[in-house]
Amino acid sequence: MIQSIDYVAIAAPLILALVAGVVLLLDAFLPRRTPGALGLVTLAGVVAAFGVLMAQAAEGGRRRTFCVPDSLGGGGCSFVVDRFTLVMSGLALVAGIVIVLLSMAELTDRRIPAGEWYFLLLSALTGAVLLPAARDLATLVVALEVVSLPVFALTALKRYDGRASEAALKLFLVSVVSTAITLFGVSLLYGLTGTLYLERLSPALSAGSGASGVVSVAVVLVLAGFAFKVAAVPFHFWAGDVYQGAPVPVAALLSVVSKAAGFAGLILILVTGLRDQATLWGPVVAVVAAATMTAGNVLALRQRAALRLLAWSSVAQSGYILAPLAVVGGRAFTASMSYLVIYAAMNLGAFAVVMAISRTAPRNELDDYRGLASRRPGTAVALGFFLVCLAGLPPGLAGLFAKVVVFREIVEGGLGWLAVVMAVNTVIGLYYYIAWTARLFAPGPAGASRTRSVPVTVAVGVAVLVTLAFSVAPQLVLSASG
Amino acid sequence: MSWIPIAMLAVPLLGAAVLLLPRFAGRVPRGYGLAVSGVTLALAVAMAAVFDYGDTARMQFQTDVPWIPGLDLRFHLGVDGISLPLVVLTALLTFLCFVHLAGRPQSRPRALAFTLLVLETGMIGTFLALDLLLFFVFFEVVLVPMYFVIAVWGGPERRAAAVKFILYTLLGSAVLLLGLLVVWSQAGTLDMVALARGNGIARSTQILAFLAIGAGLAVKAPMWPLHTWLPDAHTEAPTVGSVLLAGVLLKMGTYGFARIAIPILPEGAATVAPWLGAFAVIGIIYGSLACLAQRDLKRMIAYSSVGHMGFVLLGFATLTPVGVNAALFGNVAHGLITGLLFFVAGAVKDRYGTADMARLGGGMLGRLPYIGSLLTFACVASLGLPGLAGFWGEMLALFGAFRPAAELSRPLFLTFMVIGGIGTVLTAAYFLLMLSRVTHGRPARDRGPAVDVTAYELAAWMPLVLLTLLFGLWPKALLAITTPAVQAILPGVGS
Amino acid sequence: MIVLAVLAILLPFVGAAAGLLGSRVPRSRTPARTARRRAAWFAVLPVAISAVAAVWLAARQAITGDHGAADTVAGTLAEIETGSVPISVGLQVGELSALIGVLVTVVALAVQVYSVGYMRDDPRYPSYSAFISLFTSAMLLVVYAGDLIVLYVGWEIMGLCSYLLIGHWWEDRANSRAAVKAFLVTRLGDVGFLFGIFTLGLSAGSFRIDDVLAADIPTSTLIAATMLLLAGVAGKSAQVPLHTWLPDAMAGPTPISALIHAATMVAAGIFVVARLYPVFLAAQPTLDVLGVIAAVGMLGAALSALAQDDLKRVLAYSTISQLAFMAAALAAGSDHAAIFHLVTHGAFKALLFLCAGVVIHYVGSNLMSHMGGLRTSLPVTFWAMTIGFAALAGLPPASGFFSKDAVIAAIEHSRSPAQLFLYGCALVTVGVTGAYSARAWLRTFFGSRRPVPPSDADDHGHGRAQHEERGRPAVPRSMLWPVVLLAVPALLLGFAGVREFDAESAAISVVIALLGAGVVYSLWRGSPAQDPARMLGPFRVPCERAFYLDTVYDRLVARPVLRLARGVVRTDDRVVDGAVRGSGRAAVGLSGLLRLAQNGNAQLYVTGVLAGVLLIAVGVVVLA
Amino acid sequence: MHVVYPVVVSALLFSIGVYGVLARRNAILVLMSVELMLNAVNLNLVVFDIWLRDRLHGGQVLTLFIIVIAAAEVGLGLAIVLSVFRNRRTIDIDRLRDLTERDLIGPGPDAPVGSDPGPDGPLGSGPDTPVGSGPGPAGAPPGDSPDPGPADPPAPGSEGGAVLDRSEAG
Repeated sequence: MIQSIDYVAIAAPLILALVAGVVLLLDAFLPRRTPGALGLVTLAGVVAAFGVLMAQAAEGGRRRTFCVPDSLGGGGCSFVVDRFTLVMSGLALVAGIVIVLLSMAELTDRRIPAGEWYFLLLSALTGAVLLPAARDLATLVVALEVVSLPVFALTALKRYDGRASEAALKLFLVSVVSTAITLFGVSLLYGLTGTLYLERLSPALSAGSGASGVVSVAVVLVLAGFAFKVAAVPFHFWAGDVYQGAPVPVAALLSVVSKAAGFAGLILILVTGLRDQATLWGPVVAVVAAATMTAGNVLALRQRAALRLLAWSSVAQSGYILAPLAVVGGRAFTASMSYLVIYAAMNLGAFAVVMAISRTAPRNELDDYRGLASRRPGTAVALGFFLVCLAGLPPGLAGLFAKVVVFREIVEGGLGWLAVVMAVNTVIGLYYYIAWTARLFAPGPAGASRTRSVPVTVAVGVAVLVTLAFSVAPQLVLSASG
Repeated sequence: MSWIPIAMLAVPLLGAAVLLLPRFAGRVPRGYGLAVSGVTLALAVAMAAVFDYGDTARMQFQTDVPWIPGLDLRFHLGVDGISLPLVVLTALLTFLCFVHLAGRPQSRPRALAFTLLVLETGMIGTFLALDLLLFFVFFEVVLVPMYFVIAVWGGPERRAAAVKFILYTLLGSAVLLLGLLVVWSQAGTLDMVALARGNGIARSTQILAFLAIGAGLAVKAPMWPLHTWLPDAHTEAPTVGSVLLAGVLLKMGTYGFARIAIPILPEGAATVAPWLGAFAVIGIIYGSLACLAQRDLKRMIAYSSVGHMGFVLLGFATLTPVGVNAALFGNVAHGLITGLLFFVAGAVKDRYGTADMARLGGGMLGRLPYIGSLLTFACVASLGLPGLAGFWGEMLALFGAFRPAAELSRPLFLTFMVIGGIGTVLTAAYFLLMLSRVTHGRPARDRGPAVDVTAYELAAWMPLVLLTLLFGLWPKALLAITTPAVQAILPGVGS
Repeated sequence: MIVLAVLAILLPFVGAAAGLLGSRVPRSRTPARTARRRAAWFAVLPVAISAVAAVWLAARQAITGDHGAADTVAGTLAEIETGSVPISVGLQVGELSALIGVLVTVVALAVQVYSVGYMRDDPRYPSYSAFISLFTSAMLLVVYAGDLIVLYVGWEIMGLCSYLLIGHWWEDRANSRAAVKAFLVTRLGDVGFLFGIFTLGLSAGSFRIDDVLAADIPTSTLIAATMLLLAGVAGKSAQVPLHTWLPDAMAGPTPISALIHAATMVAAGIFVVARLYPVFLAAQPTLDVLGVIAAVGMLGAALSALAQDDLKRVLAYSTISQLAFMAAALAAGSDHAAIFHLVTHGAFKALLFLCAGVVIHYVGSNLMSHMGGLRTSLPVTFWAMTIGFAALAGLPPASGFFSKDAVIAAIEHSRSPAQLFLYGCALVTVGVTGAYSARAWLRTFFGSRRPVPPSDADDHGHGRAQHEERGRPAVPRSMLWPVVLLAVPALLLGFAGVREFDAESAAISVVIALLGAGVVYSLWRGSPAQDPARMLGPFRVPCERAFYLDTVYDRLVARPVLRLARGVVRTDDRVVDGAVRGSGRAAVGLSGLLRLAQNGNAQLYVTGVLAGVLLIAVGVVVLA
Repeated sequence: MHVVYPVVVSALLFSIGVYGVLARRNAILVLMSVELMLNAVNLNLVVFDIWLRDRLHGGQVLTLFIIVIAAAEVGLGLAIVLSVFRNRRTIDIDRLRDLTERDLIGPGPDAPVGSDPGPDGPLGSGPDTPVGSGPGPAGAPPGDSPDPGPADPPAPGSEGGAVLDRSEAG
């Protein structure tokens, strides 16, 4: 049985995978170990993949491949490129560009093996690009693992640092348990429906007379792995420890790329796969969203370490992103996508600045940011902007509009209580964001700033530009995801 | 498409942006903020000059371009008789704040000028916006700058006060947003002008939306019992912060009632109005009583704002043209008078090093005769003496309560009116007692001579004094602008 | 013609502004003397012109009034839309207004001239005279107002001026307190007054006085409106129960007592009732209430006056008592008598106060126990004050005799249900008035001189004595001229009402007044050094303390309010703000709770994950 | 054979895995328990595939993938465990508690603006009650201490590479 494969459709993940291999080879065979060169190759690969995506977007048409031949009943395709795929993959790739830039700064001390690093990074990106295109459970699960496994390794790659290893182990344990739960759910779903294709799941479940209890359990279990990725309650425990222990670029990867992949999977399963079971999962998602945003914000409230704070804040932001998914029916999930895209921009910006600071202050506590405005005004203003964006206040209009979009969907969906919970959470969130921002502009020690890292500066610049663009014209995001 | 409103927003914003340029690092020209806000004020005055007073109910100087189609958000600006006075007031107060700063430079002048200019953009934008979401955006713009004004240039307890301010008001804003979104989801448009013409929202939804919007605005106003952020913020804020906070920021809340809550949700307003009125009069009495027992001058003025805003809210609650007129008049008057009060209180604090009445001692009229006299003037104006601006807002609000809109219970509002009347006596009581304590008596002997009012201070205060007199003696100057507009937003009500 | 009225109002206003702002310009280079002289010109000249204008208006009234037609001058500057009943900014000068206008301007002029001398050494003379000008302007606004709201504006500004002037010597805390009290008590009444205006205005659909008088308003509404107005009247005209501020207000400079707290401002209440008299006539219950208030007030105040030692307080209580007479006349249905008494009272009470001012200025103390035997050293004052006391006691041929007779006659002929009570009180009051007049007259001018203890001079002389040489200062001419000038109308004004003279009631009242005076005289003859007030026996102390009303108010109003205020502050901190802070603490507490789970143990995390999944799954199965 | 029996077996297997994950302190044993859970899934998939007579044999295909995933996970997991052991000389997961909330509670309250001491509450002035993570094991150092293990020289790339190669093979 020979299938024709649409290589244009799978070009982006393909390029990433190939470049990953190339990087590994280069690392092995190049005479001098030049992390910079490897970084540039990686960057080129990611940019190329992004270019492919842009081309596909410009072309506009849907592409599908790995379809079931008509001789076997037809109907399902495993790999589909549509607007959703393009947005989510594009998000992962742009985030990838920033993360590669951050990595270039991280890898300067040569204690981390650069070849492996970039290889793993590219692998994770491959998974993240693949995942939104997946339309059957097997591909979805494999893509999810392709995102996850390299991240464990990346976290542990600072082999000399016990904290990194510890973080990796924690991440790994929670992840594999979640994956196991998801797989168990997948097996149950398969048993209930007899298919792995998302599009067929919902009709099959509706048609099947199977016990509703089993269906419910299966749905809940399936969501586990993705909930782990987005760090939703009760899968959020790992976030603080892992973000703190992992290298900053990996934390950024976890908070953006990995999270985007998780949300892509969630949206695919919920909106495509379990479309007609919305009454079943809607309330669950709503409760989880409320719990997630509350837990994240409350935990972030008294943090003193920048990365931990960002960890819990990104948990809280996950809650906001989850909230529209709880709305039954309609296209509320586009609000989640919009929020995710804007969130990615501002959160990456924050991580980029944190990366810049971590080079001078390894402990990276909030007090290290005191007086940043007088030492490095540009960086301070940028971080202030990102934090205010995350808080959702002007001048961070991007964050504000993102929240408005989400609020709108919730209100229109009739989930008033969730809107109120989210409103309260916005306030709690503001507390720690503004406290951090205030530190930036407080009088502080006037130490000389060390030499700046060009890649980090570029990364911050990219994030600022993108976030500003989203602030002035959020329509960019809204029309792309809507 | 009119360029004036856009220019009014662009000038301070660009002015702030220019300050970000590295060449301004460390040294900012002294008159910079003054110049930028002066240009803005000139634009505001020009707008007021060109404004067609024959048709104040119509939106003038309209600009309407789509901004975010995905959110249905349009960049829709415009001015009518309701917003024009507030726009001019905002521009004026900001300008006067810069005049004040020119005479009394603060630390980090560049940052302060930047913050104040951004603040001005937000404040003016709030009064110009004719799109619900745009209004909300501008409404939010002021939060962060004001936070920094308090947190960086404030008093010893500034941090807690600033945090309380921003969290509390953000909570209000978030609730407000929910209400706006309910309106949007039900009516399908964000355009205030269109919404005010009638929108067919069901009564129960209107009540819900009014509650949410009202609560959000009430935090900003502030209405009892949502006021506790205000005294702390005022006490700790620097003079310019207090002036803008009292003079403009509080007005954004009450303006929202006139612009959004009442015209767009008339049935909701009619249902909730008795409660609004009740909270308003409780606020009047409560604020006055709280003032009576205050020890800190600035804190007392802050609580007096609670009382005065109670009158404004009472005016709105009557849902009559005269009541809404009263509220709008009260808004402007309170902005002028309380702005002046905070200027003077700040000057007192600068000279005595404290605003604690017990430590101020007495005899200010002997030690600082001009400042003492101006304090007396401001207090007398604030307690609602006829002939000064504060009177008309209070009087008309009570008059509105005397005969509220037909759908409201008259006995209830008569009760409100009587309580409000007692409130005016209490208001007079605390102001006069404060004056008696602070300005009268013999000055403590151990204090050396102090610098009385400076030229900069006079320049910053005199416009407020003159306008207070003008609007007090000739209320028509304001009422003629607001009345047609108010009658337009309350169709079929009143005589 | 209306221009004259406008001019009369605006000139003092401009004068006030000029006096406040202009007398010390430029600030650094103007010596105090120059400032004083300038301020004196700013003060006297506009009021003089106003007086001329007022007299002109009145004269024209008198002439055209004879022709019967068009006897009011009116003009409206603008209509102010409020969204409901419009406010018409307009003036209207009728017969009554013209008359009172003359009274106001003449007394004000006299006081301004008098003050030039009296306040010779006061460094704050410019502001003082400016406030008097402002007051004159405001009072004229009340008098000439054609619209109730305009009237109210003037009404309140008068209150402010009263506050500022009572508190003129603010170094002394007692003055400050008196000023605050005066403002607050009148303000309390004014709230009712404002509500009364609302009632009238809304019922008539207009705030214009003419429209209100012409409107057909239901009686019940009228009763409510007039009762409310009465509150303001009681406050301003110092009637029971809102009279307590007036005696304290004597803390102000004596000319102020003469101008504001005797002749003009306190008469405003009576004036307003007279101005709106048709409305009051249609509301008989209100007039009855007014009658009872007046009856209680006149007698109580007269008794209090009898027991006071402070000369100015005697005059203050007598003012309350006399104002009650006017109110009684109004209650009895005769606004003519009331206004007649108002005018004569304005003249003779101003005279009395100015004379008292001379005496106080001379002696350096307010207390009669420090005076005595001044007949020889202050002859002009003695004669002028004799005229004043005669008028006060209602002895012929002084003006008070005629006006008081008119009032008594009006009460006698009234058909009010409270008539008998009122009449009885009035007659007793006449007797008591005679008594306290005689007492004050005798104690001040006769007998032997009593020295002033030095400390008392400081306390009661309000600092003026410090500027003087020890000893008797000379009385400046500018103080005597107004005294002489006012003595003329105080003596002769009564003959204007001779046409309505009622001989029978006049005889009765003169007899009673003489009786009262005689008792005092006989007591005084018995022992000139002792106070004749001892005849009150055990009642003396209650009378002197004005029947403890101040204490009652303090206990019932002031202290509870202050206690309440402290309670509110506590509540605000603990409950209202406590809830806010509590929610903050709750969030922090929750944070601590959630952090317990973040103890770094991966196994706990996994347990949490599994437990969470189990919980959700069970929840979904059970609830779905 | 009725489908219930193998499904029950698989559920039991999964439960045993869960128990192992929860009960075992040793990281390797935990890894093995996870393997048990994955195998329960595999069993399920295969059984359902047969039972449903799936023409596409989705279940079996997925099973193959899961086997590969499991292998990769184990490989990677062991590498991480090794790394942990090198750094910490222990693989008891409940003793790996360097990263926790507790070390973040400093002696003083936060003070973002100025150096003024202010209590740390979001809405005002609540007293800052430090909430620890309970009575943790005494061994856990409160601060960001240097690694307790011997200073680890930069490992030669080959070793890491080897580990990673295996993971990549999955």
